[in-house]
Amino acid sequence: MPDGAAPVLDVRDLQTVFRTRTGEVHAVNSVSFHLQPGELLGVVGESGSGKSVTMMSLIGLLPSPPAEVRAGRVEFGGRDLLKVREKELRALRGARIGFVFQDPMTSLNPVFTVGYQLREPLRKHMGMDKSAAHKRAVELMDLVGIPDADRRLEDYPHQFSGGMRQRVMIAIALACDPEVLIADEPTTALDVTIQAQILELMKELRQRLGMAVIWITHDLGVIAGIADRVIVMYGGQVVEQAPVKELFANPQHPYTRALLQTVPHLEGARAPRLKVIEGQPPVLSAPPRACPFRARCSHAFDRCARENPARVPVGPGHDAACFWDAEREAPRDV
Amino acid sequence: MFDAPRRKLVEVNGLKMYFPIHGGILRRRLGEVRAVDDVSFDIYEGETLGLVGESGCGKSTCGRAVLRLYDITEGSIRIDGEEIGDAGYKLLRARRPKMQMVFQDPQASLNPRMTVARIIGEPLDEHTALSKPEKLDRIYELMDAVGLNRNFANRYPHEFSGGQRQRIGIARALALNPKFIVCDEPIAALDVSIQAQVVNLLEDLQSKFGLTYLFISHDLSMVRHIATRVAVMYLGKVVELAPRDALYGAPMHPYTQALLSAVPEPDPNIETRREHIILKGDVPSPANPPKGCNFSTRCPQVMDICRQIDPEFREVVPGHYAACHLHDIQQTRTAGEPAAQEVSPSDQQGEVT
Amino acid sequence: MTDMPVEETEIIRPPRNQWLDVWDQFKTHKGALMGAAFFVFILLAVTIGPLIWTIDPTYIDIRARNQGPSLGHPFGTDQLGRDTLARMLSGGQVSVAVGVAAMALSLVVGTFIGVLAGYFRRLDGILMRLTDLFLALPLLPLLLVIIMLFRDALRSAFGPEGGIFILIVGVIGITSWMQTARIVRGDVLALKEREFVLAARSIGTPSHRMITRHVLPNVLSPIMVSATLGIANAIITESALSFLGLGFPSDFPTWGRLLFDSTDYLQQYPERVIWPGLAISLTVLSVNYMGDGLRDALDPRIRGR
Amino acid sequence: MLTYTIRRLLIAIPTLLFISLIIFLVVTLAPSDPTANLPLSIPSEVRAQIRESLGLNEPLLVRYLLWLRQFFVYEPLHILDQAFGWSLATDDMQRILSWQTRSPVADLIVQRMPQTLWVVGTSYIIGVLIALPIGIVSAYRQYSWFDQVGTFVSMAGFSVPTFFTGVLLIVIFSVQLGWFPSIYDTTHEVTDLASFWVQVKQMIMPVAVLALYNAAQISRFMRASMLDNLNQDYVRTARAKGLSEQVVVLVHVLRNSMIPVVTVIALGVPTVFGGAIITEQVFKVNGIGQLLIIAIQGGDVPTVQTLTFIFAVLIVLFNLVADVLYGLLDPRIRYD
Amino acid sequence: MKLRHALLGAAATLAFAPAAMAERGSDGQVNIIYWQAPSTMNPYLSGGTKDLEAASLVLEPLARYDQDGNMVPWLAETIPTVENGGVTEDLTSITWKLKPGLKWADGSPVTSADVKFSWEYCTAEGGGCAQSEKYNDVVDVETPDELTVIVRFGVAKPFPYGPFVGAQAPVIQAAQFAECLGAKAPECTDANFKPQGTGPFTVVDFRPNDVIQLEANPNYRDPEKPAFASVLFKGGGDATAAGRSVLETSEFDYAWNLQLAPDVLANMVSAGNGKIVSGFGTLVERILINMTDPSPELGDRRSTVDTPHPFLTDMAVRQALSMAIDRELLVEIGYGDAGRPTCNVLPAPEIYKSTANDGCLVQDIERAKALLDEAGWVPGPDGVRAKDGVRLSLLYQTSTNAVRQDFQALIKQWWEEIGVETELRNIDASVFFGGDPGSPDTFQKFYADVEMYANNFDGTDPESYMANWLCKEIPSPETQWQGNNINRYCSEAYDALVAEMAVTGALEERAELAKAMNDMLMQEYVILPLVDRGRVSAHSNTLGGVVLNTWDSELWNVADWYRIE
Repeated sequence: MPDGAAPVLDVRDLQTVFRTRTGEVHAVNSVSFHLQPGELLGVVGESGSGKSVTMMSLIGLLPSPPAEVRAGRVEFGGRDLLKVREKELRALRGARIGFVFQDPMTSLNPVFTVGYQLREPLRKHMGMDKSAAHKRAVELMDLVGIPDADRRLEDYPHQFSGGMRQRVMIAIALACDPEVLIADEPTTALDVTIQAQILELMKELRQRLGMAVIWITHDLGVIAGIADRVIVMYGGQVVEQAPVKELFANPQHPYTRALLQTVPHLEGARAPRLKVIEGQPPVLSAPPRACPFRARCSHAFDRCARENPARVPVGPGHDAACFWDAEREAPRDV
Repeated sequence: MFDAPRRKLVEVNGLKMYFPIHGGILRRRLGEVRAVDDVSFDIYEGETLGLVGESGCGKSTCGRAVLRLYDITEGSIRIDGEEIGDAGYKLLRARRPKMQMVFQDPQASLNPRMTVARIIGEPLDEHTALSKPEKLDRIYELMDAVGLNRNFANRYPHEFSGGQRQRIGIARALALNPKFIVCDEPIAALDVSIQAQVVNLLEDLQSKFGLTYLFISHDLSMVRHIATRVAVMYLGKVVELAPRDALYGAPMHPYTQALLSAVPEPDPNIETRREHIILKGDVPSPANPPKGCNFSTRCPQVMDICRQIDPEFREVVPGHYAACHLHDIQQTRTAGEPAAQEVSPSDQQGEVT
Repeated sequence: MTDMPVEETEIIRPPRNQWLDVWDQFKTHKGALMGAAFFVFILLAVTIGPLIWTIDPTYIDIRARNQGPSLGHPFGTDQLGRDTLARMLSGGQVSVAVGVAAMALSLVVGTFIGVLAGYFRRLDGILMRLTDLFLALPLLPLLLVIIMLFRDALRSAFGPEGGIFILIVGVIGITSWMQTARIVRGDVLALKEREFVLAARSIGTPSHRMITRHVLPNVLSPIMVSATLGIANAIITESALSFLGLGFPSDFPTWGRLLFDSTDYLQQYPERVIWPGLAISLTVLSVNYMGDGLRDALDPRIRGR
Repeated sequence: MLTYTIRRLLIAIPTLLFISLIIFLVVTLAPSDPTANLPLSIPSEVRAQIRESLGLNEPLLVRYLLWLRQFFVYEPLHILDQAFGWSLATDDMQRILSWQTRSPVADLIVQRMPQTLWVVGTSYIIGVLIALPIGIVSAYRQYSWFDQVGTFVSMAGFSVPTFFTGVLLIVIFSVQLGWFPSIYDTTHEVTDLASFWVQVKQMIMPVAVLALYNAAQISRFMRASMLDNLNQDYVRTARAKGLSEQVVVLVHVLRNSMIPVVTVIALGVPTVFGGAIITEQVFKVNGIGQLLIIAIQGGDVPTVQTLTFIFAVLIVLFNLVADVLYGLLDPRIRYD
Repeated sequence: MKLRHALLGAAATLAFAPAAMAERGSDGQVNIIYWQAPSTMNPYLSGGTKDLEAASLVLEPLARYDQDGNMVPWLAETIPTVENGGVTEDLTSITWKLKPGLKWADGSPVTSADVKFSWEYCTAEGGGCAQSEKYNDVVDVETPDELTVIVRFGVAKPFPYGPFVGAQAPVIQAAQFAECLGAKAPECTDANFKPQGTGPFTVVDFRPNDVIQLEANPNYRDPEKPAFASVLFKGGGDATAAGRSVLETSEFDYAWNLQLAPDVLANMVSAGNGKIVSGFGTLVERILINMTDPSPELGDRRSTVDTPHPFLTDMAVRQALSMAIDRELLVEIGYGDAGRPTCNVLPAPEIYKSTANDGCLVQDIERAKALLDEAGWVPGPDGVRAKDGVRLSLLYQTSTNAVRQDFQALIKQWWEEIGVETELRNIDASVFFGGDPGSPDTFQKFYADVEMYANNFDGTDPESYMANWLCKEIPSPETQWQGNNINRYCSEAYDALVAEMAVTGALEERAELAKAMNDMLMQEYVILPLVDRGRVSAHSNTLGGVVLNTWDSELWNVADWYRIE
């Protein structure tokens, strides 16, 4: 992908904190990444790694309180989204930035028809009247592969199967031709065969519509099949960033490496025993001043406990936040 | 791989679990949800039978029915030579120590108001007459076995992470030295890095205590890792059952093929060139299964006969069972020959037994 | 709620009773905390108060009737010269005792019925019809019948005050358990589907232990909330019974009785209405607030926030 | 839905018959006496004659069966006759007569319905109308000062006995200020604006007392229901679509939150018909509630029996209505 | 007082009646509030005071009592007496003459047939007439002409003024009630709610237990009366609210029977909108002493004559109980101007009033104690006196009513001072006064040691009232607990006096007999009279002509009421 093109979305040093009864939880710490036009950026990480919170923070979807975006810049369309007023954000949401959430069961309002929910953004952002919106809704349903659109628009979400519901969610997200689509674990709740359908649909839509997509998932297989570029998150920060093939072929961060080894494969030789990452992911009560992964890291050394590594370039378009150089089997010189 | 003459620990025959549907003014029985519809399989001592399928296919119900957590509609279940399909409450209670279960959601399967020690100790309370210190010793022993710090004994489940909770659940299942454990999606609710920990633990325990598992999962990669043999369920029926490598290497049933092809492989090089069989539509309702073969509505290789006659579940090659008319034809054509032609090209690297 | 506070890497936290968590959350609810403090104050006042303020609440000092607040009678006296403070204290004993006892009775009945109906499918229909029946029964005639049938027996067994106390508690209790039963039943139905109940079944835990060990502890939060509402409801009902002339004997002061007796004097001696009115309202209010706080505190979803 | 409704109605029949028997036993066995309110100067022989003339000498079962027949056969016929001028009922079809007034209980109920519906009904509607916005705002701004005040007021609403608030209002607004009448005039008819104003004035106090009580309860339900829904995923979806907060809360959340609240409101409707015993007494509204309490005090078994049974029917009926409403409002629920 | 004398007195009162002689209906509407709501307008179907008084606006008797208890002719020309020949010498028949020209509200004439019908109506089989006692011993009513009614009694009636006299036994229209005899009585709802009457008003709308609207009777015999064109008669609520609506908010003109604490009432009056009127009748609040043993262990025989009371049969105890009571204070606290202490169970009329027992007016705790000491009742360690293992421990019951509960508390304290343990119980009035033989709580069953309530008698003649304490009147399970001798007092001497009175015609002699009976009861302390209770009602300052009458309906002279501008 052309490195020179201006990113459609540029996030710098984002920091988000949750205030809870027991104190603050630092869910997102100094996260920076960018999204190129037309690319699909995969975001990988375990639950609690801050991947969803990051994306919600971008566009003011986190409930505040308890969430609070402390610092950072989110550049989109020439403006810093963290500084614009709620009203303008609202004009962006659903229009220029679309969302698809994990659980299509609960993410659709159960008491409104699918048609109503699909027409809502059209009428709000594109000022369509009811019949125009209806026409467009039918088109969208066709687009996401729901047959018999005219009739099914009058159905309620519970009358759809899980896969169909997720297609509806995608249709809603795509309603206003957004420049960016943020999909938060959109296939996690689905069965593999349905997941395959959705992934296929997604590929097709991207070809047709050409929007940029942020795809959050914990499933490395999905990432492998669909992403152009991947960022790996751990402990509220981005620990590695690389084009997809590069990442799988040449993972630099010990976490990424371990992660790739823990998952069993469907093909290839069957490992007699799975690799494990011992221990638990952290929950941070303060911005980390050390590497959040050090307790589970097999290469951790004294520096990891003193300093939180910054991301450094380790290859073409590839950077990682680690003091250990895996190739040289020695500490990195940064 | 299987040298000694193996003993069947679990024999399930013609198991049916129907849930009635009532309706109408007088709430008459209108029909039933055929959650498990005539399922038969055996599990040999010491092996792990993987049971895979999509949500709603009846695999969890099947697992629970095998442990007689439900009153089954029909069929026979023999565990360690004893029929429990129609056992009454007392007999069943006496047999419980032999067969245990590990549950999907470690959060939901632990009583939030009980301490770890009480949770692990509950089976001991019910089935042994151990004194308090003896019981505590046993609890500590179990906590050691599953890798839980003894200091955690007095804590409550909500203080633990998912993986640790699952360890508690496993310790509870082990308390009475069972022979057979049904693992009902034990890793589905866990993070990737934790899944491996739990699976390794299960494997370790199996070799240590000689356990037999029925491992229910929708994660085909993980089943490939852990199972000795694998059964695939679709809409209440087992459509294919085979030793692990035979199944993954040469799936016979079109559904198994589709299922396997749908699993994304965590390797962009392989993933981008893999052929995915995209099934059309959704699984039909088990309350109203299609006529003929249950898979006929979505099968890419459907034939006329499939819409008329429900294919028989039978041994196509030794040890490899399937329920598909495709193999009827093959058998009539090339009787006796192994049906290895069905193997797709990309599967050739798989180790075939 | 995902894995909660895990400091940095390893969870090393002292073993913690979950009631401490409940208490922690409860503390953050200011209203609930104040309510609890006030309720404790009331409890102390009515239990210990009479030991300190030793004027006999039934002692009639006819020369000192209808007095306003003074040093000798901080709350004044009533139309017979009885000390209002003393009557408030002993009246509070009865009112609070009625509240707590009636609540306890209605909870026991409600929980029992609710658990049975929710847990045993076969009993569900009949027990829920029973609940409907009780919901549709008229309270007053029922009260008269019960008084007729049981008063003498209870009086000879427990003495006059004890007898009517048991009667009133009984009547309020058995006419207010239905809501609890419905809520508990609903929760038990949901609970029955939870995996830990299935887990216990897989162990072979028999039904009665299943209920005591797994079901009851987990329906505790709705029960606790019902409990606080029940106390409030019972105190109000007792005062309404006094209004309808069916409460305690006249020389046996309760807040409801004091309030009712003094409404006639609202214009001349407003303070006489204010004391019992305030006592009832504030107690009920504090108990309600406690209930609110308890509901939040017992809800793990809220507690986690 | 229809079969469900029919089935529930069928189940209701035996339930109600059983309830009627229980009510009958309770009311009959209660130790009250229709002659209790007579002056003591009336000798006991005369009282015995009076009781005999009321049919109190018949065995219990006979009286119960007679009542059943009167309620389910004779009364409907008489009511049809009255309504359409037919003559279905014959002379020997004795209506249910009140022992106190010796007039048909049905007539008494019909006579009292208007004031009860006016006062209790209005207060219920007003209570609901106040409760909904309070509940919505309290939930949306949970723990804000509005929420705190709303919580306090609503809790105070049901923690102060109505016999106290009622008298307090009378002393302030009737005695001291002289704004509103302390006695409700049931004969007042609204014919023009002036008389409507008179009606409003006499309704204000009882309605206020009851509305406060109703609003208190319903606003708590509304708040809880809103809170349940505000954290749902679909709310996030609605926000992600760029909808304004107003639309998110008042369209998406409210629509879902209203489902349980509407059923709660429906469940409360029988209490409207039941009247408000204490409030009616305090303000002399003399509606259904007062009819019941006077009948109980006067040992008027037919009136008590008939009234309580009608309440029972209404309760059972509105239970059903609530369930059906739930099914209608929530597209996910399907009864069959 | 001779009856002739009484007549003169009545005429005098009428002469002083309001001077505002306007035309009929010129004064608009009068609003009357009764805190007990009338449930019927037919006094024969309900004996309740509220119903009788509401009915008295419409229905009238041949004669009634005035505010002093004198009999005055109403629909009759004169009061028949032996002297004027209206009553036969053998006291077995009485002849009434109707005023000529009387009309029912519908314009039809009032005849003797209507009078006779009224008797037939009340005595018809199965009608459950509440006033049938008024027609006791009547064997026939003859109507020789349109205006003459002869009532014949089966026995000599020294007091023949039961039938057709007073608010309890008015004349009803034969034409209207002809089809309503006996068992059919309750079916005539329309007639029962809107009876045709001769009174000053006629019913427009009757809402049972709620409100009655009446308008002036166009055919009322006095063309200038009533001054009011209409009456709004509201019922329901409580005495406080009723008093408030007249005295404080002026919504109503007349409020009935304000049984309120004296200071509450005084406070209302101080608002200056109205005044209270009071009068005394025969109503006495009394404590009855149970001469039989009510202890539950006795099962069926409790409170029956088979089981004498363990200690209340000791007169010293009864006397001590009486002495310990300060009746003055009770009046002050409970009734104020509406009561006066009394030592007689028969406090009025004047002629019957005994003065022999007035010593009871002074409370004497010390003497009461001494009395008990003398009788051998010595205080135990807990202060409760006992003798031979019998403790002086009482159960004291009454109906639920604020004043009665105050009395209970006071008396309990006094009794405990003299060493008598007292337990209080109050019972809902509908149960207490209800005759349900199944209930343990009726005043007749008397499952208590002492009980308190008020009683009186209709009209001015105490004969039947004093007959209450006959031995044969003792309630027992055999009589379904019916009977008026609630004390279970039994004395041959007393029974003899009752029998003598039944055959004595002369007023003075009758008075002496009644007094003797009263004194007998008082001096044996089987009844402890407490308060002679008057009737207190209130009317607004703008209502004139109110004359409170405790011997008849309070609304007896409503025709004379008028508006003061």
